[in-house]
Amino acid sequence: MTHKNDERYWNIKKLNKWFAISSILFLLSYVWIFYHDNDDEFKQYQREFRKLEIEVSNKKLESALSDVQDQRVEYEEKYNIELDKYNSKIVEIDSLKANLDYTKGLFYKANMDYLFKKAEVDELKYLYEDEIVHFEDYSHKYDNDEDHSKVEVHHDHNSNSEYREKYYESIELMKNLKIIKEKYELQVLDIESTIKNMGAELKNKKDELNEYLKEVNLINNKILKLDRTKMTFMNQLGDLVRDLPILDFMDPYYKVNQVVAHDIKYDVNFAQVPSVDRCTSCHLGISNPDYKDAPQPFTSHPNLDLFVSSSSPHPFEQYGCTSCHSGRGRGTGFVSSVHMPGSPEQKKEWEEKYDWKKMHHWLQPMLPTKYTQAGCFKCHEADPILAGGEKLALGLMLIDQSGCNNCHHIESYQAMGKSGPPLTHLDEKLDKDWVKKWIKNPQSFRYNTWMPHFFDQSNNSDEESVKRSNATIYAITEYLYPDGDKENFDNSNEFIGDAENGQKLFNAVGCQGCHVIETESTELGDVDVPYEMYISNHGYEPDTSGVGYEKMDRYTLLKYQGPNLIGMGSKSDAKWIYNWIKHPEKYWPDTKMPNLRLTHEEAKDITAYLLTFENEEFEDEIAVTEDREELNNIARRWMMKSFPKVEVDARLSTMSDAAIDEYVAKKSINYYGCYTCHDMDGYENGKPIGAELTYEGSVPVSKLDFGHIHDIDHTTHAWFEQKLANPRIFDKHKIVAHEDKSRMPNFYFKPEEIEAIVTAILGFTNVKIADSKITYNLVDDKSVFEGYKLINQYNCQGCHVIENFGGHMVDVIGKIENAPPNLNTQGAKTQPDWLFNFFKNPATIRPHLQVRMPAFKFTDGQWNSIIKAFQHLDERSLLIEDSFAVDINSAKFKAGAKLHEFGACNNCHFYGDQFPKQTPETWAPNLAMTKERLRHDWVVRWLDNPQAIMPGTKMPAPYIPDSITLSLDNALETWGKDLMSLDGNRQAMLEGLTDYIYSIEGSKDISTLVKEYFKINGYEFDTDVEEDDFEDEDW
Amino acid sequence: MIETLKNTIDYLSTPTISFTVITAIFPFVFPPTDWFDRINRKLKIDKLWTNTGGFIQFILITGFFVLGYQDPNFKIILMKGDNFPIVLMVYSMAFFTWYAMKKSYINDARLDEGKKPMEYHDPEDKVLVWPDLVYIEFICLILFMVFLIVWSILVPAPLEEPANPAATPNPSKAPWYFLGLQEMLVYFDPWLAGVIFPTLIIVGMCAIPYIDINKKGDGYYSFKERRVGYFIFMYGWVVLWVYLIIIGTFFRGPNWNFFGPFEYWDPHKLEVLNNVNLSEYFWVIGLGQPLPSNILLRESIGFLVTGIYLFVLPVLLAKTVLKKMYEAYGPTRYTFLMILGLTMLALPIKMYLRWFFNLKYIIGIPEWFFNI
Amino acid sequence: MKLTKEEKQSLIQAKSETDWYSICDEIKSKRNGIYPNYLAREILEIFNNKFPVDKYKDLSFGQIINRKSFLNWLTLGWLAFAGATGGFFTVIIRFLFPNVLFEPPQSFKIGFPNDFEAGKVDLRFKKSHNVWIVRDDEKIIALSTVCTHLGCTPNWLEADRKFKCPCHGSGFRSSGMHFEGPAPRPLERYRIVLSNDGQILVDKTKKFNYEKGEWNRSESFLKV
Amino acid sequence: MPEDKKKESLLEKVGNSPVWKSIFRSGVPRTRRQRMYAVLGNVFLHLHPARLPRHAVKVGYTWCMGGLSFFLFVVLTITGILLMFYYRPTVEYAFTDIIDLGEQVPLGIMREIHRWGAHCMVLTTWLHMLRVFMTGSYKPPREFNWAVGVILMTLTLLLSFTGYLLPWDQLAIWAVTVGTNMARATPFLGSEGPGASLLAIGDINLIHSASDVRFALLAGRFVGEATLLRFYVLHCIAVPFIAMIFMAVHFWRIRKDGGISGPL
Repeated sequence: MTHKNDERYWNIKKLNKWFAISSILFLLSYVWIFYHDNDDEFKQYQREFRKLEIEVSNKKLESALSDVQDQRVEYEEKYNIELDKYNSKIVEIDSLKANLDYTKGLFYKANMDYLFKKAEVDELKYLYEDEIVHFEDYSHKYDNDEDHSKVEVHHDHNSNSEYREKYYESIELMKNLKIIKEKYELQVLDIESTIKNMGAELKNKKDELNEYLKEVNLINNKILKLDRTKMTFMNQLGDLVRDLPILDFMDPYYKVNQVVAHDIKYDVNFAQVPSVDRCTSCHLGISNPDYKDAPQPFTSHPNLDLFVSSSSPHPFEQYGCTSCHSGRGRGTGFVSSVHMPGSPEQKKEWEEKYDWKKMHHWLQPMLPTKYTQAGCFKCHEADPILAGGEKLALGLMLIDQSGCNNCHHIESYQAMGKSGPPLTHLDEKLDKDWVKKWIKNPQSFRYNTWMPHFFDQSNNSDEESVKRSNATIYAITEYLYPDGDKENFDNSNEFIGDAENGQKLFNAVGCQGCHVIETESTELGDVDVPYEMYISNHGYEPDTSGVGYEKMDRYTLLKYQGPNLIGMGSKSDAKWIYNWIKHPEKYWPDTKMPNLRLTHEEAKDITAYLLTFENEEFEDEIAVTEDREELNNIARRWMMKSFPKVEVDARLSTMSDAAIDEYVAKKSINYYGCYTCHDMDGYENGKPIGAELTYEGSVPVSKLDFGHIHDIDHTTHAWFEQKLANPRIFDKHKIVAHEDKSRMPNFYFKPEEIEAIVTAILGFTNVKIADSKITYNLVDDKSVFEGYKLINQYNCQGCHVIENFGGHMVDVIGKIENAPPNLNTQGAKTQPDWLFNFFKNPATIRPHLQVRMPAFKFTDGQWNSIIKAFQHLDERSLLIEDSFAVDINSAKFKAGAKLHEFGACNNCHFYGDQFPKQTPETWAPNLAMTKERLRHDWVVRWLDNPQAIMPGTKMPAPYIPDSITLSLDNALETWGKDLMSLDGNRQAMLEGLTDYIYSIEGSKDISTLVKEYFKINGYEFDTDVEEDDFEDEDW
Repeated sequence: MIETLKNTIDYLSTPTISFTVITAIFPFVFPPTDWFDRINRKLKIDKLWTNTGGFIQFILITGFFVLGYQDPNFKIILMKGDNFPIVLMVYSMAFFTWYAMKKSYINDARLDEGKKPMEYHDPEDKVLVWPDLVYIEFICLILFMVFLIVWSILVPAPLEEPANPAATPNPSKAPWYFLGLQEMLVYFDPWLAGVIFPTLIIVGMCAIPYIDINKKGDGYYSFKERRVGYFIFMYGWVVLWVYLIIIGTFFRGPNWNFFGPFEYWDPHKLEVLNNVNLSEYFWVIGLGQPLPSNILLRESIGFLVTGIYLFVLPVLLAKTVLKKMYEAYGPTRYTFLMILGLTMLALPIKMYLRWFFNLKYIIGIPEWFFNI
Repeated sequence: MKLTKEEKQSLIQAKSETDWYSICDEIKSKRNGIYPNYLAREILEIFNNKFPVDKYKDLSFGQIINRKSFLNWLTLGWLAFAGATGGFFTVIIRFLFPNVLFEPPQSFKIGFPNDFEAGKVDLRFKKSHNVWIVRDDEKIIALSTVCTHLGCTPNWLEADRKFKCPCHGSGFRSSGMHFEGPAPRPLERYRIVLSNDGQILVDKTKKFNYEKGEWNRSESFLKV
Repeated sequence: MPEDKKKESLLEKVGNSPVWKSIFRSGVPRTRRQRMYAVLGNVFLHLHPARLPRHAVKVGYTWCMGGLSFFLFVVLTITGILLMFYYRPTVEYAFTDIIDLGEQVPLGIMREIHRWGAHCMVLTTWLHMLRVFMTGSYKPPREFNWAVGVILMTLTLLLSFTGYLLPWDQLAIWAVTVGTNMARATPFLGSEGPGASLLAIGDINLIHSASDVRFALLAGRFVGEATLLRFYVLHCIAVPFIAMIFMAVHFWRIRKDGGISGPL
């Protein structure tokens, strides 16, 4: 009843309880909010890193302490002695100090007086000036009126001036005050310097001690800031408080580190915003080499010379991290920064360790470590030779070599022409049967051919498809022979010489710069790349576990520029081979094969040698034959795609068998895109048939068709890997018409090749970078890049070492001195003018070399761009240089002449038409050529240390006397006064020697001489080679 | 075993089946007439609204979600941050429907016994707002805030890729509360599903108090006194709104194709979409003629059907079956009710026409953007 | 009209609150519903005497009545709620202080000591970082470009070898020492140290003021 | 009474102090009168009447959904204001600002509270409506207030919808694109709506993609920078303002229509 009377409903005690409980929960939820806001992952790492930092600093301190162990006491003693001395004078000093204080007081007063007066003067000055101005205004006014009488009153304004007198008076006073002030000032300075002098020695010793202990003190200070146990109590407290939740906005120790890279843009589709990288919130040791061996995430960057550090070309402040590595730079956790595992094992490890899962909805996940080099491409797309970018470079080279960019347009990496030979006049070279067998399975003829395999793949190896394939091959082959089969195989003696000699020539003249003749199981390196992808169960497959497995890298690739020449005997006839090696451009005008200018005999011999290689297995295979029914069937199916049945019937009925064959062939050629790699009649304007890959690295994974394959990672790189390992895999379990099947052929890439190509593809992104960061924009003369490209495309590095890479010929030739010259420092070495002429018309430089520089069909522009590329590599200007003038009267020159005497250069070097003293095997370039050919500063460097520039060169460094030698008694006699006048300056002496060499005159071109010499004497140093006629002047 | 269960659920959740089943069961669950009510009680469906029934509902829903969580495909959908409110919606809708119905049944029993409903109290016997109401409101808000904070801490708000007008995600969905409308778009042209229907929904909802002339059941839960009202409202609410949202969220995958909850969202899945207009049915299939070139003639049959449905049918009904109602409502209210009711009914009708006859448009004049 | 005696009596004798109100209503109706303030005060006084406060203990919201059990549920509830409210305001205040700034970095590298010529004032970092780098015979210092008077940016006049503030004419030596004009103290110096890679690092978060005697501190200048 | 005064606790002292009384007029609400006055004298509490029918204080009857909806509106306003400190409605920064709310902004959880609170508000308004229907509370004299409630629910959806765009991610842009595409089909006023082609003067089309309802909504032919700004303004100012007006009407009408419904 009371309840009712109170107009109540609830039991208030119960409500109180409810209220209390809910309020407590409410409070707890706030506590949780703050906890949640402070449990960031990076703080955990920063705590760990702090421990590590203390550890490392302590170790450093230890070593620093042991470093100073020896003399520390000594320094301290010295200091203490001085301190004692100082203390003994302390009474005097104290009195001086007291005096100083007193004088300072006087000075202060005097200075104040002076300043006050000065202020007064300034004011009076202003007032006085103002007065003058007004007076003048006034007088001008009357001037104009030409009423002089009135002006006169004001004419001498000085007499009437209100301020003039005051001003000058004040100045006088101020001057006096200034003198007083300065007096005291001098006194102060005097006393101060006295005191300073008395303490100077002490300070000196103290500085010395500090200097000696600098390292120790530095580390000590650091530790004091880091190690809480070593702090004062208040600092400990402060250190604790600064990172408390809520209070951590004032001066937190644990905080997000970030860099805003203004030149690296993150694309939000409507706009580009500077990228923000917070990676260093966890990767705390990234720029500090002390943490080289620290565990992740504290490890320092493995290549600090190139990256991160502020003196490297890619300082962290400008580039951040995601510019190369991609990923979600704003993330502050392991998952939220979208780390990507490189392998299933790593994925598993991460899942356990970091609770890793892929963060969807981020378009640029971090590149797995093995693909990091993909990041280089977006800025360095123009430099194909990129130190540290080996994998990317290999990938790009493979794309070129395999002709990926023939079928797939890549705007940023375009094909330089068709990668396969022309098929326009095949009847000169091959017969139909061979072609049919080849198309059906190129790898059965040449296991490592660049020609990919279209047939017998996982989506077309069923019975029906094979039947269809055979008919298609038949039709294509027939189409390729509009004028009928190759008629006769001309293996007459006219084209066949001595095979044995051919072999020697093959090894000697330089064929092996680009070609090998290797059957499949040569014993080469071990394999450590497991093949974990779906691979094609049909056709050829490189056996990664086999003994003969050769791992592919950029260097190995050099020798596969041209085809592996096995089985030539089963392929074509002597006539064709002879003509081909004699004049490759006649059969294939765009070929990259240079003309070696072989003589008739040489060509014959090499032809004979090549014909000795046969492939019986291939010969025994049976070529596909005509299958009328299937051909009609194929034609009908294609037609049905575009025409109604009635029309198809009508059309077919009017078509002859040949017409049907042609129709099938054309459809198939279009379908497979044969014309993208080969020149073919009727397809001059054919377009690439594959998907454009220009931005493939940025393609969202949802745009890639995984088909029914669910057990590979759902990432772009996994898809690329799988596609390259088995191009037809995504048709698996799909029901697809023959005409719609995926058709990318199988290149039978090796795992490491796949990795490299995927790296390159991942590099083809649409990420925007400011122009100032793209290397292409940093070079004024863009033809440099054309040069680089030519050097790459034409495999110059197959024979020459350029930028410390290449020169694979050495492996074949054996002796480094017999190999084509090392072209390191070429840009600094030769004069562009000379080099250009040499390219156009190679003259003999190294008389002892048998290997010859072939003639490339380059235009002048192309040659120039190659020269520019060389110069760019050595950071030389691109101008044509003036010839170098030598002062033959200078002491330097005379000293050089003296040195030259001792050097006995003429033992090996030609001096114009003057032959060297020694035998041909040590013959070296004509020194009369030097002036035109070489750059002065390079020659100086070269003479200083030839081995440094060209390792393995036979050139000995000339003897240059050092200062000790020159201080010997008989030095003047031995070396002459000119040399002595250089005071043992090595540089000057080298310059003098160079100057002398530059003065050597004589015939520039000695090719004929040398040729004649060998004609008479033969290659006496190389008994294997018999008489050769040196018609050409190219070696 | 579980696989069979999953497959069964996948199969049953197909719109054709699930919608039919729900629609068919609905009058038995919320019986609008005595006949349905009798069956309802015979089948003990009314036990659904007891504590046991509520518990079973809870177990079933939870069981479904637990099962779903175990399934890799459904887990992906379930774990999307923005789908969490829908789980919350399923639970809260089920709970509050159950709770309201439970109270209604209790009240109904009391009314049968001649008692006043539970909510009734002596009008003189009032309660002061301070502290009783203020206090419980206060507690309620605090608890709710706790819930919201905990939810916010546990579930991060979703954020996808930066907006990109060039890349349409598949499927691209409206916010969950509009998914009912988006689902309607499958069956109707945008001007109907996106403009006319929403407008009519809002207008119709506003009009409820003016249409419902049943004076009873004001201020207390009661089913018996407002059977038809409950039935229509619950059908529109639960089936045509909430159910469609659930479909739209959980069962609509790439290309707006239907996927069972435990099915993989395969972007390649294809469904037959051979839709035919009524005009084609009439002229081409029925009469074996080409379509007339005159648009109005071509669509005359559609106009006829629509006209009959919208204008003749109400008149006929008013004269026959709904005579009493017409008299009670008067012409204006009756017309209004008919327009709203027929429009609402049009949705299931069109759905069935689509499913069983592949009917695309009753009136199809794409030339004028006028399709029904 | 004030209360009559009877009315007063009946009010005092009212048995319960309900009773009380009916009497009140009666009084009100007697006066034709007019219920002036003085009347209300009178009635209230009687009411307060009649129903002393204690009678309503533990009945109402917002009341801590029982002194014995100060720590009851209600107290607990209010304390917790007050805590949560504090939490709420803390959230708002903390929210106002961002963890990360997008301003240009406060510490930055400016190059190697040899990049700076003795006796020269380097103006390169004035615009980007608001700092002058001054090198004399024995040290390098980093001076703030903010005039200590009213915060204008002085100009370096090479001919006069002084910083002159355009706003009010304060003058500073290249050491930062003020010598003319209204500036109350010398320019501030920033922390300047050598970083690991040998470059000079200027850190603007740490200032050294002459008047506090900080110009002698180790990191206020860089010895060369 | 002097005895009582001795017993006066600290809290009572506070309660009787002139300051307290000047703020809360009625003093500590103890007596019936004071309790009523506590409600009537408080601007927030006087949404309620002083006395209520007994069933109205039971959560079982009201579900408290209306109150929660209003409470959520307040929560969303507060968190929304806070979020505006760290959010810029431009295409450059909208998205990255949202990332940073999750990554580094102190108490970036505001975004979660705001987003989930918004979803909750949609649900609570629906449930409120469900309750009102189930208890027949829309019946006379409350018809109009039901209509106001329906409008408020629509506004709630609009608030949520306009806010959906602001993170400027794929979810946002496409949900809004899908959502606003329908406006294109508005009869007569949408460029692809029936009858729009009739609104032409000679060859001049009056309704096209840059002059229809959808354009008015998006400030462009497609969702872009202008849309972001427009939705931002709608979300932060326009719609809340309208909603507040309707809320005032709604609450006012509850009282004017006889307070909470109940059986007679």
